[in-house]
Order: sequence, then C-alpha cells, then structure tokens
Amino acid sequence: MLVEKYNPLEGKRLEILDKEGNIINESLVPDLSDERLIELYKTMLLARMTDIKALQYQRQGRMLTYAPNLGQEATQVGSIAATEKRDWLVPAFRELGAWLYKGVPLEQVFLYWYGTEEGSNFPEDVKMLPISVPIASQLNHAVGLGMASNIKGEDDVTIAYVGDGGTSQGEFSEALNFAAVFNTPTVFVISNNHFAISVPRRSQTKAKTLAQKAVAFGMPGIQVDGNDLLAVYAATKEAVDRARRGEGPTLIEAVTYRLGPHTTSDDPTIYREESEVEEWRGKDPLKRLKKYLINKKIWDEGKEESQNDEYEKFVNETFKKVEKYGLVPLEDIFKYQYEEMTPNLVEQYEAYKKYTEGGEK
Amino acid sequence: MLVEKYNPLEGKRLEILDKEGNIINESLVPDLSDERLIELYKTMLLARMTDIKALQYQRQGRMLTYAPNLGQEATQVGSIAATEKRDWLVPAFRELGAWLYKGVPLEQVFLYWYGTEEGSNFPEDVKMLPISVPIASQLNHAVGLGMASNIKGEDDVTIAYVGDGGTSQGEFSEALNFAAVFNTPTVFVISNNHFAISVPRRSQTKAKTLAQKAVAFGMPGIQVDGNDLLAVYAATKEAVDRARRGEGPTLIEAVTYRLGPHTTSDDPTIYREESEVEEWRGKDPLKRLKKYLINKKIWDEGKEESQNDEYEKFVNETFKKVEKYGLVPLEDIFKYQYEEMTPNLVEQYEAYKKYTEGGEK
Amino acid sequence: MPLLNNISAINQALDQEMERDQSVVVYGEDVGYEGGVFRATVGLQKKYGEKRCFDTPLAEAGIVGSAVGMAINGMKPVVEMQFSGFVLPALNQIIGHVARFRNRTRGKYHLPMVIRMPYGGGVRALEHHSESIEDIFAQTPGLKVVIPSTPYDSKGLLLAAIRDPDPVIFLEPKRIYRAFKQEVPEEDYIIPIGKAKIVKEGTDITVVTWGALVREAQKAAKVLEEKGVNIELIDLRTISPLDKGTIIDSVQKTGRFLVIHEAYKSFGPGAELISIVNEGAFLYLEAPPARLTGFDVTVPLPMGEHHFIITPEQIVDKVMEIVSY
Amino acid sequence: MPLLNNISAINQALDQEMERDQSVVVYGEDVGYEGGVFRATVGLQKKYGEKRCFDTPLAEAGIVGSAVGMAINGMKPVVEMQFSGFVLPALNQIIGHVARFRNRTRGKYHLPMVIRMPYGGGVRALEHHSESIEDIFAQTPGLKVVIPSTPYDSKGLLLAAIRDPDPVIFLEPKRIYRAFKQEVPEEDYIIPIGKAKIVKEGTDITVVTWGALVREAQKAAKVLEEKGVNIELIDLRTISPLDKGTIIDSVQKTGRFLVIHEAYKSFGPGAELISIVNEGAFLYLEAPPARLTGFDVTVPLPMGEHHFIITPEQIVDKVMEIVSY
Ligand SMILES: Cc1ncc(C[n+]2csc(CCOP(=O)(O)OP(=O)(O)O)c2C)c(N)n1
Ligand SMILES: Cc1ncc(C[n+]2csc(CCOP(=O)(O)OP(=O)(O)O)c2C)c(N)n1
Ligand SMILES: [Mg+2]
Ligand SMILES: [Mg+2]
Repeated sequence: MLVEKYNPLEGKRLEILDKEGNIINESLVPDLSDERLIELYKTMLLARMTDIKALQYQRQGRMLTYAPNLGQEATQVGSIAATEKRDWLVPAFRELGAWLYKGVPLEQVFLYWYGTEEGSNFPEDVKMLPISVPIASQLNHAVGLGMASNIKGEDDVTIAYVGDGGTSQGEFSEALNFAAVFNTPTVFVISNNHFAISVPRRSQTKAKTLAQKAVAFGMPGIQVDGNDLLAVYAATKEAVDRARRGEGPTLIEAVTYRLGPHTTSDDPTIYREESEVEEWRGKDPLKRLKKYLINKKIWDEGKEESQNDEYEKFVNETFKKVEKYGLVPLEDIFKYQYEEMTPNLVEQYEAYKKYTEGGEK
Repeated sequence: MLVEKYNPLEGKRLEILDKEGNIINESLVPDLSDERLIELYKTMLLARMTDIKALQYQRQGRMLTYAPNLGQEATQVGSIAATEKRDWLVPAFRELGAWLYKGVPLEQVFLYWYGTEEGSNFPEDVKMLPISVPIASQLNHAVGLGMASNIKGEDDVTIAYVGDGGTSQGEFSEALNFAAVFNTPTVFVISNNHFAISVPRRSQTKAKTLAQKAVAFGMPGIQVDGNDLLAVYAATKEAVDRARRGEGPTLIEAVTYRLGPHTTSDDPTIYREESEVEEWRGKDPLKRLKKYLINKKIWDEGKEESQNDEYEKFVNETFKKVEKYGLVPLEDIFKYQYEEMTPNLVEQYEAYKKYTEGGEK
Repeated sequence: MPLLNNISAINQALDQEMERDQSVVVYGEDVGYEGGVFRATVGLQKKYGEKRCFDTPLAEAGIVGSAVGMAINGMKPVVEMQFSGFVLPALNQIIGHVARFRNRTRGKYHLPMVIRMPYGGGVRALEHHSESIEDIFAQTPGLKVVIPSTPYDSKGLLLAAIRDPDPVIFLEPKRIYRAFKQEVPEEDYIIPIGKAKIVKEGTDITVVTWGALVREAQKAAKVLEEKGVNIELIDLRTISPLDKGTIIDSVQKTGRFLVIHEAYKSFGPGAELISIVNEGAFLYLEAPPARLTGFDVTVPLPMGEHHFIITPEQIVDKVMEIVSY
Repeated sequence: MPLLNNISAINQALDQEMERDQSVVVYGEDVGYEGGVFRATVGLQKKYGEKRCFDTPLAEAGIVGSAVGMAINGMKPVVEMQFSGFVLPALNQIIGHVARFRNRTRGKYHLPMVIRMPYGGGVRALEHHSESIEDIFAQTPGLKVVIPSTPYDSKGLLLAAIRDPDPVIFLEPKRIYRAFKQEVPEEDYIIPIGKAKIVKEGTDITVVTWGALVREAQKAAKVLEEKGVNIELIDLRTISPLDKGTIIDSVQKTGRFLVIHEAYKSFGPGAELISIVNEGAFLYLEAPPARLTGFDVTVPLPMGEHHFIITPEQIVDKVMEIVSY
C-alpha cells in the first residue's frame, strides 16, 4: 500500500513522473489507458485555457473576481479522475480542473465567477457541492455526505478539497476527526500550493508536512507530487478504493504551486520572488504530462495546437453567452430563501416590485 | 529528553511510580525534596477532601453544580508543581488541585461553584485565568499570554489544561498550531480522564493516543501516567524548562480517570461499569503516592489522619462562610460590563432599583 | 391521553418520527448511549440502533457541518447542541451554510434538518448555560426559529420542524423541561410553523411572549383580571418567520402592546415586534408599545440571576403602567 | 492638512498609535508582510518589526482567542478579520469570551482590544463578502461597536477604540475605503465612542444611518432640500452603546423618524432605533417611525446585488412618503 510505503513522517513523497516527463517509478505507474490519459490531459488543457482567458477578460473589465487554478491542474484532475460519477465532489474554491472533469458546464463556472447563484445550480446528475467560500468549512459537509452513505449502506465515496491555508482552521481538524471516528468514505485532498493569499506555507504550520496531520486523527496520510498527474492519480485511486471498501478516510497532501495570483484582485509580486515562480514554472504539470504523452507517441504538437484552438474558441463563445446572461431578476433573490416564500418575503418583494415598476425609481 | 525517549507513536508512556507506590524507573525520579513531596501530597489531600465534602453539600441541597476532580489529583498537582509563581495557569474547569496549589483561596473555589462571579476574581498575585466553560476555547487565550510574553521578552511560561473531549474541538487544533508557529512558551496538558460526560475516550478520536496529536503541529508530545505524580511532574518540568528557554510548546497527555460523576448533575452509572471504576480505584494517585511517602518514611497513617481532620474542618468552615455570602447585589450585575456603566445601563439599573425599592415588588 | 412534560413530549416526537421516517437521524454530544444530558433522546439508540442515534466527538461545528452533508445526501438530521451557549462554535456553519444552501444553489440543494437546543435561564446554572439567543437566528434569512411553550406544542412543533423542507432552529426552554405536565395525544399531529397562538383573548392590551415566559404571563393575566385588566396573550411559537398578522390584528383591537422576553433588551427580538407594531398599527396605538426584557448585561450566575429573571409580578406592574398611560 | 481616504486614515491611525504606544500589536491574515488585502496595515511590519505586526495562520478563532490572552498579558491587540463574513468562526471567542472577561472576573481582567473588519456590500464581491452584521455585536453586552463614515472619523474613532479599556468591534464600510478623500489632521485626535454626530440639522424628519450610507443620505438630503424637505441627518458612529439622547432629542423636534441600514430588516439594528424612538418620543410622533433596510434575503451575488443596495433615490422617496404621511 502506498500510504504505508510513503510515510510522511519519514520524509517520503510519492513521485512517478519527473519534471521532464520521464517515469521514475515504473512499478507505480497507474493503469490508465491511452484514451484516459488523453482525456485527462485535455481536461487540464481546457482548465488552463479557461484560466488564461478569464484573466484576460478580467483585464478587459469584463470579469469580476476570479481565482485561477493555473499550475494546479494535475492535483485537481489527477485526483478527481480516480473517482466515479456516483461519487461526491466537495470543492474548496479553486478546483477548476476537477469541476470540469466532474461535468460542470464551463458556462456555469463562468456564471459563478460572474456573480450569480445560478452558477452553483449544477445539472441534476452532477454530484458536486457548490464552492465554499469560508475556508475549510466544506470539509464537514463532505464528512456528512459520507456518514449518510454509510447509514444508507451505499458505497459512494466523497472527495473533498482544501488548501494549505485551510489546514489551520479548526474545522479542518473537526472534519478529519469525525471522518475517522465514523469511518466515512472520504478522501481529503490538500492542494498545498504554498500560499494562502500572501502567507507562505511555512508560516501556516510548524509541521514538516501537511500529510502528517493525519496522525492526529488516526488516519493514513500521504504526500504526493501534486504536479505529477500519475502520482496524484495513484494515491487518490488507492484512497478511493479503500474508502469504497469501507476502510475509511485518507488524507492526501498534493504539493503544487499557484503560478497565478490568488484571485484577480491579488498582486503576488508583493509577497514572492519571480525566481521562485520561475522555478515552479519548470515543474509545470502540463508540460510534464505532455512530454510523457509525446514520448508515448499518443500526442504531438499539432494535436496540442488544434486542441488549444478549439478550446480557445469554446471558452470565448461560452463567455460571450455568459455576458449576455444579464442581471438576476428581482424575484430570484426572494424565491430561494425557503421552499415557500414567507408572508414577510412576499410583502417585501411585492412592495419593492411595485415601487420599481411604479416608475418611482 | 523524555519527549524523545517516550515517543507516543511507538506506544510509549512515561511511568515512574507503579500503583503500589514503587519506583519503576529510578533514573527518572525527579528532584523533589521531602518537604516538596509532602507539600504536593497535602495539596492532593486537600483537593480530595474538598471534592468529597462538596458532593456531600450537594446531596444536602447546599451546593449547586460542582465538577469534582476526584482521581485526577496527580495530573493536576504534578503538572502545576513544575511551574513557578510567575507562570500563568489557564484552566479548563476541573483542575482543583492545580488551582489550590496556585494559590486560589478555597473560599473562591466554592464561591465559583456556588454561583457568583466573585469566585473568579482571584487575588492580585494569582496569575490564573478564570474557568472556561466553552470546552477548549481557553487554549487560544493561553497561547496569547505566551505571545505577549515573547513580545515583551519575558520568560513566563503558561500551563494550560484541556480534557480528552476538548481535543476534538477545532479550537484545540488552532491553539496548538498557533503555539507552534509563534513558538510560545506554552505547556498543554490533556487530562485524559477517559470520558467527556458519557462519551468514552475511544469515541472521541481514532488516534491511539492523544499525545500523538502533537505531530500535526510539529510539536513534541508525550503520554504520561496521569495517576503518577512523579511522572507528571517530570514530563511537565522538562516541558516548562524548554518553554522557558524559548524552545516552544509541548503537548502532554496525562492518562487518568474521573472516579466521580462528571458534575453533580451526572449519573455515571448510566454509561459505565462499576468494575471499570473499581479497577481505576486501584490506581488511585493518592494511595500510590502515600505508599511511596510511607516507604520513604516521611509520612504515616497518623499524620494522614490528623491532616485529613484539619482539612475537613477547614473545608467545612470555608463552606459555611461561603453560604453566608448571600445574593449578589443588583449593582454588581451592571457594574462590570464596561469600565464605565453606559448611559443605557445606568438607565436600566436606576429604573430597576427604583422599581424594587419602591415596594412595587 | 397521557400526561407528558416537555422533555418527554420531545422524546416522543423524536421516537415517533424516527419510527415513521427512516431518514431521520438523531445525534450530538451524549445524545446516543446516555440519551442526552436532559434525557431528550433517551431510548432512541436502543430502539433504532447506533446508526440512527449516536454520540459524536465534542465539536459543534462538526455536528452541524456534518448534518449539512447528511441532509444533502438524503437524511433528515436532528442534531442537538447541549446548551444554546455552545452553539457559538457552530455559527459559522449555521449562518454561513445552513441558512444559505437553498439560495446558494437556487434550489438544487436544500436542507431538511433541525438543530435542537435547550435555551434560556432560570435553572441556576453555570456560565453560558442560561442565554437566550433566538435573535441571532431570527435575523438570519433562510432559517426558521421555533420555540415551544408547552408539552403539546413541543411535540407538534418538533414534528413540524422535522418535516419542514428548510432548516429549523428548535429552541427548548429548559426551565420548563419538567416544570409541568399536560395531556399530549399519542397520535401524530403538527402545529404549523409561522403561526402564533392566541393563548387568551382580551381587550385591553396585547401581550406577546414565548417559551418559558408564556406561563409567567398566564399567571400575570390572572392577577390582572382581578384588577379588571383583560390582556390578550399571544404565544409567538415561531420567532421567524414572524406571524405579523396575528400580532397586528390584536394590537389594532387593543391599542396597546407589550412584548416580554428574557433575551437582552437592546437589539433584542422585542425591538422587531415593536417595529412591526409601528408599521402595522401605528394609528391604533394608545400608548407606546413597550418591552419587558432581560437587562443589557451578561446573564448573571445563580446568586445574581434573580435580578435578571422576569416574574409575573413584574409583568403585572408593567401592564398596569401601560394600560394607565 | 493632507487629503486621505478611509483606508489611509485607518493606516495612519494604526501607525501613529503603534508609534505612541509600544503595547499596540497588529495582526491577522495577510496583515503583516503584505499589509492586508485592503492595505490597511501596509508599512507597519517594516516600521515596527515582525513582533508587533505579523501574519497568522488562517484561523479566526485563533486570532481573536490569542488576542484575549495578549490583552490580559499587557498588550493592546488590534486584530483584523479579513471580511466580516469570516468573523463567524470567531464568534465563540467574541460572544463567549471577549465580551465577558471583565464581568466574569469582576474586573480582575479586562480586554483592551480592537477587532477590525471590512463590512457591508456594494463592491460586487463573492459570497460572504458583503454582509452587514453589526447587530450580532450590538446585542452582546460587553462589546462596543463602532462604524466610521469618513476618513476623519476613521482615524479619530479608531484611535479612541484602541485606547478604550474595553473591547471594540470596529466595522469598516469597505465600499468607501477609497471612494473619496477628506482633510485629516496629522495630529492625534479622538472622536468619543458612544456619541452620534448630527451631520446636518433639519426640521422635518430625523434620519439616522451610519457607515457607507451616510454619504447616500447626504446626497438624498440635497435632493430633498430642493423639494423643500429639510432632514436632520444623524450619523450614529457608535452602534453600541447607542447615543439615545441625540436621537430622541432630534425626533422630539422633528416628529418623524427614518433609520436606514444595509443589514437585513427583520431583527436588524433599525428595530432597536425604532424602539427607542417609541420609548423616548412617542407623543411627538407624527408618522410611524420607519426603516429603509436590506431585504430579508441573503445578500445577493453581484448580478443581483443592485436590488439590495440602497440608493439616494430610495431614500428620497421614503422620506417623501413619511413627511407626507
Ligand atoms: C474563514 C475564512 N477566512 C478568510 C477567508 C479569506 N480568504 C479567502 S482565500 C484565503 C486563503 C486560502 O488559502 P488556501 O487554503 O491555501 O487556499 P488557496 O487560496 O491557496 O487555494 C483567505 C484567507 C475566507 N475565505 N474564509
Ligand atoms: C463548546 C462546549 N460544548 C459542550 C459543552 C458541555 N460540556 C461540558 S463538559 C463536557 C465534557 C468535557 O469533556 P472533557 O473535555 O473530556 O473534560 P472532562 O469533563 O472529562 O474533564 C461537555 C460536553 C461545553 N461546556 N462546551
Ligand atoms: Mg494555498
Ligand atoms: Mg474527559
């Protein structure tokens, strides 16, 4: 078992693909068909294209806040790929790759960042919770999903994400403790991208690794190279399988790096050196998987280019649709507070409707 | 260093005195003079007498809620004895032995349980925070005391207590994380008395030990026999010394047992077997230290008896004084909300005073 | 009909609903094996097993947060906060998530869940065991807030709360858990959420209160009757959403208004009631709408609590003051 | 006098007070090295060192809880919650401890500390970034709650808050952080906590508001003047303790009352103001005291926020409605 071989307390980290795209651990290469590999790589490409375009739109004043996933694609796609359609996805707020893989339409992703609740009204069959803004508070929801699965005797697994910063929140610990105590089928993925806005990972905790936090809950923990899709997949797959077999939760720390700003309102040059960013660009998860796929002769520059062109068009068109979406109708801000509008809400809604329609405003 | 030799992950627990009062680990016997040993034992006796009498008063309907420390005296007295007068004590709510040692007058202890805020208005020179009812929320206060000591360049240490149940609260983790990050001079003592009201330790967490939770924060952790005054003292002394030298916080899990009810409103027979309680009575921290002291020829049954008589009288007299204390004057409930009563409070106070004095009520 | 006190009525409601609806699960600190520190959940684990009634680690955010996930994944969690003073660590979940899931997802997810907790003073308890914090929940859109005042209501309102498709904060006045008994039907019945109850019709003044103070107001009503003052007593039952209609109709009839609560006065729930009376019955008012409430001081510990507790005598005096305005 | 906006005025107050008083420490998430996501603390770490201005791990209860210990042990912590929406995990500390230490220990310990946080809507932000939660703090005995509306007030009130021997919740209307500049004296000055400010004297109606809405009300006042309506505009400045005197005097003069706030309507802060107007000026009222507030709905995300935001036009219309009652 990987969680036994890669004990974070012994300073071990699971790596399979090096930054040049070479396999350094042949025996651990997960069983992924060429088609699957291409599918995952394409998801990463789409996520990246979306990030790049979103930042452009934002600079053009067409986009509100946006939190790019840039540089973290392998962590997100590699982990979600190890789950199945019937499994639950509980995001933090920066897992674009995972959401796209899970089947959230790009249009909704944009709608969310564009500022409407419709962006979290996912299609019926997408078992994903909405983005959770209060850091780490989503983890207990993930545990609850699993508690319900256990009670119902269903073998759905829940995969939940949190940032390195999120590990300092009290609720992180409460959730992991509940998960272990109730033996829930939960896989916790820490996207350790080295920063919580401006605060570096080293200021977040004195623990050498975040994976070792699992010890506090009597849960297995493992650290993986988060820019290595194969390593992330392998560790997550093992955790998902164990969870599905009823063997309980796992904590995975994926070590990656946020290449972009925290959000579009952030200026990372204030708090980090360009040289550090440059170094991590060299460890880009896309470049590395691309080289691997090219070496495997199942991908090439031509395919890459045409795929990117297709995605660029798709992203642009999707965003244009979103821009036409327009403002939220008055009724919508009242309608979903409760199943039925309370008399009080009806009164407020009617009065305001009358007021605005009366031409008084 | 004890924290290195007794790694909780290796299933080790520090023990010095066995339950028959024999030294099982000669080299670790702490350097405590006979006088000090007697002083500590007497504190334990007084704590026990207080507990026994309080339960009696309660049955007589003379006492409100009370949370006895019975069985946990070595954990409390052994740990606090390793600190100095200038150090801070941050209690949970069940550390009678520690409070008495720290210099809180027994009268105030009773006043607290009797239901008045005056019970937490400790003498000027007693550096102890009041009891904290919301479980585990006091630990961040302890860390803040230490952060201030660090900023001021003072070498006061803070010793803070929490129960086994308290380790599940999010704030437990936040506090330990802050302590490690800010390298505060804090000693965290978990009084693992096996229960959080009715919930047994095993339901609280899947972690084998509570001491191993330290790993999550990159902090040393150690498990000790909490019914062994010498072991508790030794571990705490080392932690206090390290803290004072600026080497940061330590987590100590003291394994003990609550022999009495959770509080006077609790009926432990609902949730635990008498046989378990009986077994732990055999490990009584007082009996064991007494045998050790008798073996050392610095204590005997006669002294024990007369000391107990003295304490019984003292406790009874103190409680009688407390019973005469009477109700809290109206003004007091208004006077301490702010440094100065706000106009609003003055208004409410004056109106009510007038109302009650007017004979209308 | 069997005579039940409030705590047994709550226990019966939980029992019957767990029997009726397999998706109901009940959990919290000491809730399972022991059956709760107030014995509200006694017998449920034995009857329905550890999967449906169980103890949790000591962590309120974990309890409420996991209930959110449970509710999304098909269960109807009824969780207990041991005392309302210990709900504070869960406010991030309650205000930040519980109240918001339906609106946040435009209806994709909603949370049929109940958060029960004993609240209020008068039991001579330690710090944090006597607060009345209905206002924090009442001011949060997306929550419903219910407070029973009798065993009959405890059962009927709790059943309504569990079946409500939206999250309900169910505050139990601990002072009257065992204070009196009442005939409570064995059968299933529901008291609708959002409707106040006119406990006693009257003509001279509208008095609104809830929870443990309903009884105190009833005692006052008797005394007042002897003095020739006939109060209309309304038990709010639901703090949010407020039954404005019943209150306004009553004030339009009586012309006078008093709200009584144990929560702190300033920025407390009474202020809202005074405001809606102003908004809906201003021209009918013959005296300033008034409130009789806790002082703006931290609830005192037992030896000072008598100053804080509202008595029937105070109610009588306050009503007399208003009717003779 | 230099022209400052609100955020620079806050920065200047922190800077000058750290200079003057060695016991002042400033910390929170991103507060140290970066100087805060809104740049309120920019330059302070460089000037006063990492010991007195620093970043913390991401944990609001840890931040506030440690500040309690700091305050007890001789420091004056001024901590930042990154947005008021993220103060929720710290409510157990704030309501359960910060507000209570003085009373709990009958004065042995008190907490000279300030919890700063940006609050309110109008900046087209993500969820949890736009709420107005002054009411939760205002209803908690033991806390003071202050909200500045101008750069001048930001500096003077923040200096007062830091020097106050009791804990102060300092809510900063983020919408006007950089909206306008004002002359702010370099010197040290204090605006007393607990006193409202009459921004504009008037005769026809008393309008009370605070924070970002003071400017909107000023705009409305101009329009109203053209319509022949002369409002008396009061900037509350301190939500708790309330300056009842100023408000009641004003209403006794004008006979009409409107409170405007962005917080939710029901059980919101306006209800308290209406209640004190009832209690103190009932016989002077010529129209029902009214409120213009946020709806009782979770603050909408940006594409729906315009429905929620209170405009000068709405203020004008509401005032006209009241004066023509
Ligand atoms: C409870 C809470 N506090 C503060 C914030 C503001 N905030 C948003 S993102 C963020 C940093 C999160 O860091 P991390 O968990 O590492 O995730 P990352 O942004 O790196 O993906 C902070 C402080 C928040 N959203 N929630
Ligand atoms: C936040 C909070 N939740 C619940 C309670 C109620 N309560 C009081 S003591 C207790 C159990 C505490 O267990 P533990 O921490 O092991 O301490 P012990 O009582 O064993 O000393 C509980 C649940 C509380 N005081 N605070
Ligand atoms: Mg991060
Ligand atoms: Mg315990």
